[in-house]
Amino acid sequence: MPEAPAGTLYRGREGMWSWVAHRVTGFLIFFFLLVHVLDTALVRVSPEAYNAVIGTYKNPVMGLGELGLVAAIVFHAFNGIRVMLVDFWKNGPRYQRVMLWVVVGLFVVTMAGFAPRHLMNVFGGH
Amino acid sequence: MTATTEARSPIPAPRSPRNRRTTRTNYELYGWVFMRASGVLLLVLIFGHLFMNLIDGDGISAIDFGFVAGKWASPLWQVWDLLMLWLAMIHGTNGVRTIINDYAERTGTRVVLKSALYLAFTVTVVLGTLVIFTFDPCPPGSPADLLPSFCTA
Amino acid sequence: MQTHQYDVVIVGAGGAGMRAALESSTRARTAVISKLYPTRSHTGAAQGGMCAALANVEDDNWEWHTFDTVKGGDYLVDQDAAEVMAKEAIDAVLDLEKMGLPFNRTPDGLIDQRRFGGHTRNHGEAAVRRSCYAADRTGHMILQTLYQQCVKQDVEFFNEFYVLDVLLTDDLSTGDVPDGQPVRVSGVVAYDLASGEIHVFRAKSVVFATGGAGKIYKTTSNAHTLTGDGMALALRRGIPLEDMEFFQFHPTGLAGLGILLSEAARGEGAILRNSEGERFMERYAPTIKDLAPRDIVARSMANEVREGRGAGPNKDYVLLDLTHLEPAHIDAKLPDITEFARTYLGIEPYTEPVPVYPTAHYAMGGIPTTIDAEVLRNNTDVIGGLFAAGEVACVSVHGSNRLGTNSLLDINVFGKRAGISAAAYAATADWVDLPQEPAAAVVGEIERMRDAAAGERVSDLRRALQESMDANAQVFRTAESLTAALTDIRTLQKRYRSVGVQDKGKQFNTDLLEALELGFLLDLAEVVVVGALAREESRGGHFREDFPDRDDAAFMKHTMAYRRPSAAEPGETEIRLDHKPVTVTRYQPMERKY
Amino acid sequence: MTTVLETTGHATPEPAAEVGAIPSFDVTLRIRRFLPDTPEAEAYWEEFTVTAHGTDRVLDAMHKVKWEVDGSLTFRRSCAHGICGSDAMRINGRNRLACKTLLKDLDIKKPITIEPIKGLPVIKDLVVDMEPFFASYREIMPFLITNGNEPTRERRQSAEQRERYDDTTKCILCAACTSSCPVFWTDGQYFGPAAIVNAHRFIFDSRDEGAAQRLEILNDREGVWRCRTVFNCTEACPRGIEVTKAIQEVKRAMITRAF
Ligand SMILES: Cc1cc2nc3c(=O)[nH]c(=O)nc-3n(C[C@H](O)[C@H](O)[C@H](O)COP(=O)(O)OP(=O)(O)OC[C@H]3O[C@@H](n4cnc5c(N)ncnc54)[C@H](O)[C@@H]3O)c2cc1C
Ligand code: HEM
Ligand code: SF4
Ligand code: F3S
Ligand code: FES
Repeated sequence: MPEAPAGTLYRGREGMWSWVAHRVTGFLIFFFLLVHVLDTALVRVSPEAYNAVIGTYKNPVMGLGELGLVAAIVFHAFNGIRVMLVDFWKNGPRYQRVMLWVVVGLFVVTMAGFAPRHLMNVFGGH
Repeated sequence: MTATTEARSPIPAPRSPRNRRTTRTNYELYGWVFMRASGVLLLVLIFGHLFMNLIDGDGISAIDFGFVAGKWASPLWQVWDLLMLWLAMIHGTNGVRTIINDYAERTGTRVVLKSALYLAFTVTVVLGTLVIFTFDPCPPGSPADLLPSFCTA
Repeated sequence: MQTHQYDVVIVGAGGAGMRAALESSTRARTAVISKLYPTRSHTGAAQGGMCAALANVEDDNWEWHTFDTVKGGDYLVDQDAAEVMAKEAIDAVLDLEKMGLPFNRTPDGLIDQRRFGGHTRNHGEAAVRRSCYAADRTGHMILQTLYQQCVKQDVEFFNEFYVLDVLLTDDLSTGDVPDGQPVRVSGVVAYDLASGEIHVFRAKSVVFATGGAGKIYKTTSNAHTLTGDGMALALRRGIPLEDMEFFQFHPTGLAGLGILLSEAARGEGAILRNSEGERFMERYAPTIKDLAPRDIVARSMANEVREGRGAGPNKDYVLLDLTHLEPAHIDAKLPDITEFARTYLGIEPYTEPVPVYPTAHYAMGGIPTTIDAEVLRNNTDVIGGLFAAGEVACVSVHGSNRLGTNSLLDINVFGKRAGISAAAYAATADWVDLPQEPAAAVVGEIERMRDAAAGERVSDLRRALQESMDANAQVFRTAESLTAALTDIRTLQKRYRSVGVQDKGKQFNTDLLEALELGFLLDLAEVVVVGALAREESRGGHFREDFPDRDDAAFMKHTMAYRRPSAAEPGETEIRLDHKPVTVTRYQPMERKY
Repeated sequence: MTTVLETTGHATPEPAAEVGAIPSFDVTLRIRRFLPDTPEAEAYWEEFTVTAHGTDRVLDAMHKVKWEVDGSLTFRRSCAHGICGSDAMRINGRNRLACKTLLKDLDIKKPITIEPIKGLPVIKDLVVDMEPFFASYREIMPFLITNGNEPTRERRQSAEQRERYDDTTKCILCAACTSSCPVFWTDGQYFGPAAIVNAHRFIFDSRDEGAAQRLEILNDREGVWRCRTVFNCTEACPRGIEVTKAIQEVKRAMITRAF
């Protein structure tokens, strides 16, 4: 398409960015889930195989990835609740922006609780 | 109706020609409701799952065959994980379907991507379900130290 | 070039055009041609209301309404027409309600009504609540509702088509066609903005509903697109224009910008004050004060400013005070106009008075028609199949000064009548041939402009015209100022001949259209000024400082302006004035006091 | 290509000066242009610098360019005060009406970018083909539907019933909402917020009896369910309509109906 030169990006606000984030996180979680089910399926193959794969999760890089995944789930989940409030609560649309900041706040709190523990387990476990 | 003037812009229209076929089913409505209902359930299921696996005890470093097998010995966790598997897969598949509908513009691309999606869905769900149900926590011939403690080999 | 054929072609998709279309499309094959998408028409800007003696909240009847209309128009109103309008007003409002128009409601669930300038109980005793309204977006609701009905009826629209010529069976512009000889319309020529192509519409009936011409002035409440196309096309084809010297200046335009703040503000209790905080309207109209008719209020305001009691750094505006009204009341009844004050002047009307000054608002004059919307080519003969309704027409229900809310009424009542008449005419008439090369004049004009090497700039000429009209032909006029305006216009008309457009493209060439519109504006301004010069009296919206009194003996008559070949300068044209008697039925002229 | 116009100003003092001393300043407009008549038509950016005054809107600056610099610059406009819905365009990345956006409210130190609204075919410069937009509007049956028994006088409606749908009667069909919606950009099949707003206006009108049909239409694959509550529409609406709220109310009405 001769879209030359490209137009600028639409400057949406909180509603748009939260939607982008919701979409991206949902998509990521989905692909992780596929992988996750596959690796868990290895328990049917043999304990060794399973442990071998799970073992790779225990290296720091995967540990960080795991952290990201949890962050994605946490955001997606909290924002999902926000979306539902927008859907079903009469004043939801009016407070969507406030609710997004609450989601972000809850996200930070949850991750602050989870991340140190998880990283300790990953890096300090052995 | 307005007189239609023939396409005059050499910039290809950002929209494909209007080919809206009215569906007149509640399919999208149910999908929408399901996303929300499953979302609430998933919130509980996934957070419980994450808590058990990553926070309780020693976190991820403690996960191994023995841990999993130990969990699935209990019907509660069997049902929990099964529900989670199904709900998350349907929820996620429906979500990704939406995304494909949004971004894949040509019908061909759409068909290919969606077929792949549904295939992945089927494989994953069938596999996961089989694993949960046919799982043997104490596979014969495995080293005992890998197995949960209740396996008296 | 493409040719289309319809029984009825309606030019203009504002309130009048669409109201006509609703009637005619059920009776005859109808096309509506509009230079704007229908919902972009300026009817949508109307705010205050549409009056009808529904008597939903107060005792009222259509005779009082007729009287107010006649008196408000300073007795230049044709009283038979005013009577028709006031009588049919009630159904016009109820029709709209049935089409779904969301009027504000009384506690009983009836259509609510409020006060408006010049509308009174029992022949001037006190202000009456007669204006039916939907907050301060009545025009918006009317336009949307009519468009909705057009969608329902599947009316055929040609949007962004500019009608640039009307085709008649005889050339009236020479003045040689004898009275009494039948003349008919055969169609219109339109320019499709999107493709740049010419379309000829052959029709048995043509309805003009092209709206006003406020853009001859600089400070105006009118849209950029209100360039009086319909009036000018008629004038050029030899059809007279009636009472064009009467232009209404609405008292409360946002100072400097001209954006309108509806009279509804005063209807809801807002007060005009000068720099000393005085409610000066008490001096000019002791009985109904701020709700006097517009011409009186506008002049009073201009007078305050002239006598040094204007507000602001340059003492050149007065203040509209809403601060004593409850914010909740303002939000419920006047949400849009208060927002205009906030957006465009940064003024918070809850707490600060709003700077206002008169703004050119409404053309009382226009294409002369009968009460059945048939276009007259002289005082008696109608042009077969040609109709006009709305602001483009002069029935004349507004005389020399239109009362607020009477225009939305006018477009509904006479729009409907035009639609019915047009369809009825098309049902019985046979086809007449289009002239040879129907589009030749339009094509010639367009090509000349597009091909002209860089000539005069449209915007320069337009600005000069508008500034001259604001300075010389506004609220106060004198022979001197009007002569100055006329000189300016003549010069500009000459310069217009060498106007050139920069955009040479075919598609969506708005540069070219603006040039054509300027031509219309110049021709109309000339008629306004020539008429104003000749009318040596003051009446309604036309106030001559050198003739401050109304002169019924000499001027109780309509002006009919014809554009004819100039006797003095061959090849040129001039405006010739004639007169038409005013129809008086019940109300003899009296002095107009409020 | 950059065209710079030296300050020409209006010949006479702007009447706006009446409102107070109005400072004048230079603004640069960066406009995305597309001229279809040129043989190899392609979109490009062009900058214009003009002098403006304190109460000027983006539309005034654009007029200045059109009237004094480049007559071929093309855009729609009519009323110039935000009620006709002609001039929705993308100003500094967001959909707005040019006639309702005051220059002084924008950051004029940087060029102001102006682009056509997204998701509809560009005809020329800022003019897009609105036909698809109006087609969606027409599909939702935007007119009062009643069962034929016409009362002689008006239908009664209480002030509260009237208030119920007040917000969505304000729509001027400017398309700022629909063309700000990411779902609409993707393939343009989505009915779009404006159509839903106008359906809402009737669905919640106590006099109307066509709600079921309209809900049926919007229950479509391309109907309300495609809305992902992005809120761009609500932010973009120049009439301050709570668009997303209206959409949610329509969704809820459908759910109530289905269960
Ligand atoms: C700000 C404002 C507020 C007002 N408030 C009130 C009020 O409260 N009450 C009241 O009674 N009156 C009010 N009026 C007056 C009233 O709104 C107008 O007089 C009336 O709406 C005119 O309607 P119309 O149908 O004649 O013209 P318009 O609505 O102006 O429509 C003109 C139509 O003609 C078309 N057209 C024009 N030229 C051409 C051409 N060459 N080719 C094809 N199509 C063409 C246009 O596209 C448009 O569709 C107000 C006016 C203004 C400006
Ligand atoms: C943890 C609890 C979860 C909640 C509360 C939740 C909630 C939601 C909600 C309400 C939506 C609908 C959004 C909309 O219609 O705009 C949604 C969409 C989606 N969800 Fe979830 N979800 C959760 C978990 C998951 C999981 C585990 C996955 C992956 C398998 C997932 C993938 C998606 C996807 C792909 C979408 C579509 C996004 C889009 O269309 O933009 N979600 N989620
Ligand atoms: S809802 Fe608002 S943004 Fe959308 S078309 Fe109507 S007025 Fe424009
Ligand atoms: S931007 Fe689009 S996704 Fe919904 S909330 Fe508005 S319609
Ligand atoms: S020009 Fe009418 S909305 Fe901007």
